[in-house]
Amino acid sequence: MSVRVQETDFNVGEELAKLTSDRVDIGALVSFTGLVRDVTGDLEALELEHYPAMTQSALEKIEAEAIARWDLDASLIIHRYGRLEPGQQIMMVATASKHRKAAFESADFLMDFLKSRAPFWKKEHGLEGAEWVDAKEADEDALKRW
Amino acid sequence: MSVRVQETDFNVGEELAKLTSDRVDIGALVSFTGLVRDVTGDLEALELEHYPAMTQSALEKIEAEAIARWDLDASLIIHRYGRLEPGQQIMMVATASKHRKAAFESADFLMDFLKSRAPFWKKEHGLEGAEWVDAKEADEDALKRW
Amino acid sequence: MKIQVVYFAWVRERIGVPKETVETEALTVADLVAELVAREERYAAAFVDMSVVRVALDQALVALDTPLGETREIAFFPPMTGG
Amino acid sequence: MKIQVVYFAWVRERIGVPKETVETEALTVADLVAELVAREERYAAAFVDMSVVRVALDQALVALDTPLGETREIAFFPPMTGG
Repeated sequence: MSVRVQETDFNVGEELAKLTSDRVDIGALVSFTGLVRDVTGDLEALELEHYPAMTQSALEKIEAEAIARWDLDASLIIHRYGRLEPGQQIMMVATASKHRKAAFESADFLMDFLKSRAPFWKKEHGLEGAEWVDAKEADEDALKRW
Repeated sequence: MSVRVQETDFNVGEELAKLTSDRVDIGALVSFTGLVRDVTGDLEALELEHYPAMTQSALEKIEAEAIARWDLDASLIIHRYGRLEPGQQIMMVATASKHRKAAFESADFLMDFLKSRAPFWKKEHGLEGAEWVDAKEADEDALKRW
Repeated sequence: MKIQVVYFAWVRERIGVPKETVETEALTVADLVAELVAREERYAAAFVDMSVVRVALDQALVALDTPLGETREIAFFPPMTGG
Repeated sequence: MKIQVVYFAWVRERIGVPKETVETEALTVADLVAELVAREERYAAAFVDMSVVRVALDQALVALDTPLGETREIAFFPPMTGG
């Protein structure tokens, strides 16, 4: 059960190994990794701004909500900020449970809430200039599933 | 897009890194890892029997169905057989897509079909003897979601 | 005709062998099962409840009333527990 | 009262500073927004469409009609795009 907000990269494999090491009670481990995608072919970098005073506690609230809803044996949220290049990792979540359904649903839930409730803003720097990424209505709608 | 049936262990982190390396078109990567869980505290080993002539093609069929249904940029299924101890990895799936919804749904789909349509059988070896793991009705029902 | 028959998990354990060649004139999977059950007690023990036995003809899952046709290999096993 | 005001993303860019201390008698978030909009054009540019501006009082998201109360820090920013 931990949340990390950092500028540096992370290693998904090492993080997952740490979550399950020396444990025999975890049957299912789900991870999601978000990567910088170059949609138009002219993306130079993605700049992630955040609200430092709020970010950690916002992520912890989202994680606590997942822990309250599902029987989780472990969970992790890592979210980066700063300047990221195409192909680089933006964030990851991982959830571990006895059963696959709880692990899948809780990871999906974490992602839906991170998208619209974690105080991050993305700016795309391209050859033609820079532009803030608009929030998608579908992302806000996705929260109603839960 | 690959399927591996093997007795040896695998490294989730390395597998995920391979799926996304040198690519800038992947925005979302989901992985599921299944681990040997010691429910009762007396499990010595889980024995996984399979139907070698059928296993590879059955997994490929399931993967092909996922690729037909979702816009995937990469996918991977690894399933082990043989004798595994508590805490060890049994199998993994990974799916990569432009969007998180496709990555989550397709990984969830792969798992539901692997559970009930991949020719593996689990036998639990405990202090009190050995017993075949019964298929759960819920696993068969889960297929109807898709 | 001669057909290769393979068994897995507890079906294999009850029958006592992982595979065997069977000489049969059975037209369908169900016919073959009835024929084996009539032959020896160990087949009857394995096939006592066919609702928990799955069948594959040449590595493809089929229903009990499926004709054997040109099948080279038939497999009997419990519901699968992969993943 | 004095309140710390912080801005993020394009709200910050339009207003031109990441934070400032504002002296106000506004009772609610909406009152404060109206006051700022009336002060200078750059606030009007940032707050022209409040349906795309989110507000947090002391790091908790709130609605526009929320009373400022004892708030020390108010934040204005676009809909979040995390993940």
